[in-house]
Amino acid sequence: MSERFLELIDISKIYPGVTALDRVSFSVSRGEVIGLVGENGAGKSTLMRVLGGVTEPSGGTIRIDGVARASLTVAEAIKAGIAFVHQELNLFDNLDVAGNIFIGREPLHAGPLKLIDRKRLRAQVRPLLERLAVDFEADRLVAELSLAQRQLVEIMKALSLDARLVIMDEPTSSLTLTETDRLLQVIDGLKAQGVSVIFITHRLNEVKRCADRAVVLRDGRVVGALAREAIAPATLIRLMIGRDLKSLYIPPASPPGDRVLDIVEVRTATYPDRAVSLSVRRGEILGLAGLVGSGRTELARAVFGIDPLRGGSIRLEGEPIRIAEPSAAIERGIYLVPEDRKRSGLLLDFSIAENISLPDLASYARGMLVQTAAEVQNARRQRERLNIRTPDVMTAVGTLSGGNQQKVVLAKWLSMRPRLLIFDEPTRGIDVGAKQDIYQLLRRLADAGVAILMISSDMEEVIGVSDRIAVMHEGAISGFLERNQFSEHNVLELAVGHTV
Amino acid sequence: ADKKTLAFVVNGASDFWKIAEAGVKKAQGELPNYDLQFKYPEQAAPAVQQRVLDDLVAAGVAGIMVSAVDPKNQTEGLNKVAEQTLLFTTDSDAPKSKRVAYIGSSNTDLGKEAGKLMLKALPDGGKCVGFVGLLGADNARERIEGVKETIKGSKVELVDVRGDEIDQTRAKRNVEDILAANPNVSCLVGFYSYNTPRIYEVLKEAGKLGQIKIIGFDEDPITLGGVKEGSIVGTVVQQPFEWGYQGMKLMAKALEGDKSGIPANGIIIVPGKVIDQSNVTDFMAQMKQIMGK
Amino acid sequence: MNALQKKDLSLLVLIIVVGTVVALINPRFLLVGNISNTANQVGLFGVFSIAEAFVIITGGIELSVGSVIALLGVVFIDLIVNHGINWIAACAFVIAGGLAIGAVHGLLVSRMHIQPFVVTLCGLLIYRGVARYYTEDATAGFGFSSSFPTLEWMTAGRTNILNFPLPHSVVVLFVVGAVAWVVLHRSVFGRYLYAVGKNEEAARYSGIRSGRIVVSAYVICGGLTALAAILIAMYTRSISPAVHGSFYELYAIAAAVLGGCSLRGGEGSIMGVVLGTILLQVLQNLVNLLGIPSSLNFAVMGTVILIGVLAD
Amino acid sequence: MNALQKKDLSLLVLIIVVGTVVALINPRFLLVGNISNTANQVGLFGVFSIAEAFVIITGGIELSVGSVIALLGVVFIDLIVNHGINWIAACAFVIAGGLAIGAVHGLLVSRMHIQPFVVTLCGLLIYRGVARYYTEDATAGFGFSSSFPTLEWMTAGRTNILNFPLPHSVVVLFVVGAVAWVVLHRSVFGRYLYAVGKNEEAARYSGIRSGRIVVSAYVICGGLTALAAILIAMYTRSISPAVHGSFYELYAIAAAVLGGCSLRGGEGSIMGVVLGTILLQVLQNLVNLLGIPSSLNFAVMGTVILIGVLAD
Ligand SMILES: Nc1ncnc2c1ncn2[C@@H]1O[C@H](COP(=O)(O)OP(=O)(O)OP(=O)(O)O)[C@@H](O)[C@H]1O
Ligand SMILES: Nc1ncnc2c1ncn2[C@@H]1O[C@H](COP(=O)(O)OP(=O)(O)OP(=O)(O)O)[C@@H](O)[C@H]1O
Ligand SMILES: [Mg+2]
Ligand SMILES: [Mg+2]
Repeated sequence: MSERFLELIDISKIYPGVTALDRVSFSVSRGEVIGLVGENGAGKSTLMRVLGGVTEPSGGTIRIDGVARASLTVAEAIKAGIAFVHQELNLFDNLDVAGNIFIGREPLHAGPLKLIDRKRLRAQVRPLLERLAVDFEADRLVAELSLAQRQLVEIMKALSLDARLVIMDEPTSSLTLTETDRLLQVIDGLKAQGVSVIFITHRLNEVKRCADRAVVLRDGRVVGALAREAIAPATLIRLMIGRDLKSLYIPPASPPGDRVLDIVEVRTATYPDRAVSLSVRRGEILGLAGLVGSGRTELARAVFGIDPLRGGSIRLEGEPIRIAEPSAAIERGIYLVPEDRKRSGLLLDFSIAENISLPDLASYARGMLVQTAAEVQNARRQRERLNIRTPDVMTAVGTLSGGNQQKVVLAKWLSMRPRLLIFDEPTRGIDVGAKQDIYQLLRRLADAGVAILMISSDMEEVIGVSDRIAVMHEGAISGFLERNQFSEHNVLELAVGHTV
Repeated sequence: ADKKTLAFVVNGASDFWKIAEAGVKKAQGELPNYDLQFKYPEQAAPAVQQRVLDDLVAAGVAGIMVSAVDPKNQTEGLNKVAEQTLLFTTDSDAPKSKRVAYIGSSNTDLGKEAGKLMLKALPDGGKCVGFVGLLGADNARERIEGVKETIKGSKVELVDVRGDEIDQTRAKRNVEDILAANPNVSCLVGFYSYNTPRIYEVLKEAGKLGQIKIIGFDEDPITLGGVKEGSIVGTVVQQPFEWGYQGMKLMAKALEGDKSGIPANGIIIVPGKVIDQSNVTDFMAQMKQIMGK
Repeated sequence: MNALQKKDLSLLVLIIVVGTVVALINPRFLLVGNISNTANQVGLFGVFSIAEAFVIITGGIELSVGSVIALLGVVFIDLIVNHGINWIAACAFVIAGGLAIGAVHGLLVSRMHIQPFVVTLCGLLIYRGVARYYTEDATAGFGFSSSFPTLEWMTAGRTNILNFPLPHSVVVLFVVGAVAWVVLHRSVFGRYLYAVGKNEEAARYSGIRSGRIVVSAYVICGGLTALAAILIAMYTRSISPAVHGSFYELYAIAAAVLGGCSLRGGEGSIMGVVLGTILLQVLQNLVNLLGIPSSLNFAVMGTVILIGVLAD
Repeated sequence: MNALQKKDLSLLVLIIVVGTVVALINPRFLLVGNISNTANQVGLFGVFSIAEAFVIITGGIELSVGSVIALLGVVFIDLIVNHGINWIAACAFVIAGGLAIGAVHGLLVSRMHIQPFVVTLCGLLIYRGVARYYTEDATAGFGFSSSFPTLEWMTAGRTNILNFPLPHSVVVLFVVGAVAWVVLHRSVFGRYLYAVGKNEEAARYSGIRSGRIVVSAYVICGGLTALAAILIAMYTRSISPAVHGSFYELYAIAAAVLGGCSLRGGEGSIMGVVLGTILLQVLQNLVNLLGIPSSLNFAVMGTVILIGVLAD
């Protein structure tokens, strides 16, 4: 436990206008599990990117096995035994699962031609699939996997490396409880083998469960380190945001009103012989829980007009409607915050202001011409409201930290007048303090008469925020829970297809 | 009984060959026992043309008259054709091949005619610039050579020839640029049929018609109009109508065993004509009649 | 947007450097007549380069520009010369044709989900073939005597402004460019074009009807190409359907890419495209003015572009 | 890979349908001689289409294929005919030239970060210009008398196999295709090509030296193009530098795209590219055989491709 093989000394990283890291020092010992926490934009990912050789630090020293250097390349990092699960997924859609996991390290046939030994590749992938007990095959194209499944592929990729240090940047942000449990077990296993793990998460319970040490970053500086025994969510939160948090659940101001959305016997592509029926009421927050791949995202996509319905109908305030395009949904006040912000939520090269105004651009225009001043003004308002960390709303969204990007996605819809908001993993990658703000916001929206359908894999969030929970299992609703029935146990039972 | 087929294969699509086609049509009227075809390869490339020839041989034609794209290097391919059918060449000869006869004009001679026009137009000498589509093409080289040979030793000079890749926009643009670059140029020569009209237009727009002499080749309507108007000194034309007409009739005769029309060396030259203001009206009337318009 | 403006600036610098060098070697480069001629070419080529840019910005490509210019040019001359149709009607007809071609391309790309490269490559082949078949490979021209003074003045004429004979094609380009600038850089539609080009999925999730946007881009491209076809037909006054306008799509794409458009979509500015066109035309001019052998024309063009991009 | 195989299959079906229709109208289509001629064309065009595919799979594009074929062809003939160099040495020299050109393109793309379209467009212009200047625009050819029986037999000859005169260009294509198939679909390098083409950032994060991969793709492309240049020079036996090989890059890109390559990179199969080449050549053959006016040649080709893609 004592052998400190990796040390970061006074690492700084300065971006134009932003000091992402300010003389951070940090060390890793063999077999140590470090929980790295901090608010959105605190610099966690940047620090890890420096370690992974992806980002060149502006100053400081990296010492590996006693050898000091100013920066690393990816190849050097890999050679030093550092494996990295990036916060934003970096997979090859055109390759299959096995190909992605072993990219760069394919087992070869003998001979100078460097032909891939496909048999051995399969054999090497199998134990990994079993280790995480995933529900897809090694030869599935990654393009066909859901976000959570892709996340699992990323994790397997890092696990396959035989690394000394595995860095996981928010690996659980789209996983449900079951996969998260399994992952935490895997981390315990790594630790037993003497592998070190740095684990970034906004779900503080996970830190408590697995970390030997918790390091807290704030504004690019280390503001505290807690030993195993001292780790408690409340303490972490205080260090992170400098104040305490109240309980999650905020009761509604008034009982729910009329039904806003009725989903009647809707069928989707993956589960064409299963139908989903549910309704959301005005002023209600309906949580939608389920395991990875249970079909929640597909349902949301169907309602929002991304995918065609395979059957059934949708009614808005009692009127049957046909939604062939997202634009039709938006016109009717149905908005969707997608789970994959990089692919579907944001234009990474566009500025914050331009992203926020995009769905409602006409209202920022005089005649046909966009009034930039109006866009900027609104973007600034949203920045204050959601506490988006950026000096300038004209910067490209791609340069924001993950959590702040998520806030921009929310800001897009909050600038408009929703009737029904569908949130698919709304707080994916958002820090605890900001989460609290968002929950309050959800409640305020609901109280103002908006119906909210919140898909979430975060158990705490589902139980803490919803007024009612619907649970999906393999493409169908396996049950509803009222507030008095809420419990982790009940949600899980329904999620695996049992009844309660 | 099946009629025998004779084919006229050209080197690429152009208006020039429309006149030859009219000649072939006239011959068809006089050769009821033959089926006369006129073929354009879709690109002016030897490989493409060779494929058309091979396909015709496979289809069993009795005789082929061809304007080879690249006669020097197509000799072998032409011989393959000549072994199986009666082969005439036209427009540009392949003297080393086993073709039976060549019917056409000599581009060098045409160039010489143009050179004479230049000497006549510029008795006091002057600088000339030429314009052409493909500088490297045989017909362009021979015409330019002919011009240079004739004006050698005189005060008339051909200082430059600009190519344009058969792009009309660039053809016109080249004329504009040359006027800008050489203010003292005194005559412009259009070596391809479309070059002369472009020269005419640019000079017209610049108000320099008459000041700068124009000498052309071929029978574009605008060229003829300019000659008639007096702003183009003259144009040297070939007689493709005669190639088509006489060539087809000679082929038919040769197939029937009468080779009297073919000289010993196999070369039948149909001389070019110089069209100037004196004969342009007659020529235009003649063209109109030939083309049936 | 900032990066783009910097790109425009460095392109401008390159043009000025090339221009200065040429002017030092041959001062006639700066003659009013020469500048006016070059400007005229810029006008002709600029219009369809802007057309191309609209499609490239949505992440597509339009390869049939040259063939469309040939086909519509032939039709235009035929309508006026052989069918005696009023030139205003002929212009309207040709532009309608361009818009229709654009609409077909756009629908094939967005509805049938065929790659833009394939759709427009087929267009390149088909329109050229139809143009050649339509005229039986004969050159279509206005002939010697026929004249349409108003049409000619409007399209190919020049007006003296402060002693500079301003070609009307430049006026057309200026108007087209100004409108395109406003549309692309200031309007809602323009923003949508960039959004669809950058990330179609995210654009769709924001409620943009990406299909419509793509179709509109091709329709605009078709219409502007038709306009260019008329201008070019009036400039050359004669069209050999087999070669007229061939390779012009490469010119257009080159101008757009030089001007900062990325073939991956979502990038590019009108100013850049116009500057790209200017550079290409100055290079053409330079070859003739410096008396470089015509055979080296292309080589000079390629070398200067490469040096310019490298120096950037 | 599954989706790709389905694509290959539907392309094969299209080829068979077109072939059957042509054979029904004109049975001479099935003559041994005709099939052998068409196969020969497939051999010639297939080699550089595969070359192009390597670059397209990495998300690039190579526009200078036609110009390289002209330049290297001219050099090849010149070396043999005018400098009396042994043909083996000449072949080696030309292929080395192709590899060098590819390396330059690759380095400009990956080191200098210039868009592939720009780099290879400059290449298109420069090599064509150099070829023309080198020969002073004159046609380079073997002339009548000169003959190199071994070289000719190897490159342009045919061997009777089961009464079918198999063109040696087909043999070359078969070997090239087989090697390319193994490299692309079975080797680590091939895997990296697809990875870099799809997501260069992720490739870098995985420790793949994407720069090297990109350079290698262009080098392979250059080498194969040089090989094609030799085959084509021996087939035409004469090269007019101004037009030889022009538009061949479009053929190559079309074959690759028809065969399932996406210009966005990361997709495509060797089988598909070969099938794409076959389709294009059968279409050319069809126009001649069915006596369709040659002016409509392009139109027919475009229409069939479009119908094929639509039916897919
Ligand atoms: N490429 C970049 N250009 C400019 N600024 C950047 C860039 N990458 C990161 N930043 C800034 O650096 C700061 C730290 O970002 P980082 O991604 O490390 O945060 P984080 O702690 O991982 O946050 P989160 O929990 O939201 O993922 C942020 O303010 C971010 O905007
Ligand atoms: N883009 C896609 N292409 C093909 N299949 C997909 C795609 N996205 C999801 N799927 C498949 O559809 C099924 C349902 O996935 P969905 O994303 O709806 O589940 P979910 O309940 O949202 O779970 P999670 O997002 O946590 O994985 C999964 O089996 C998944 O593999
Ligand atoms: Mg982060
Ligand atoms: Mg989901």
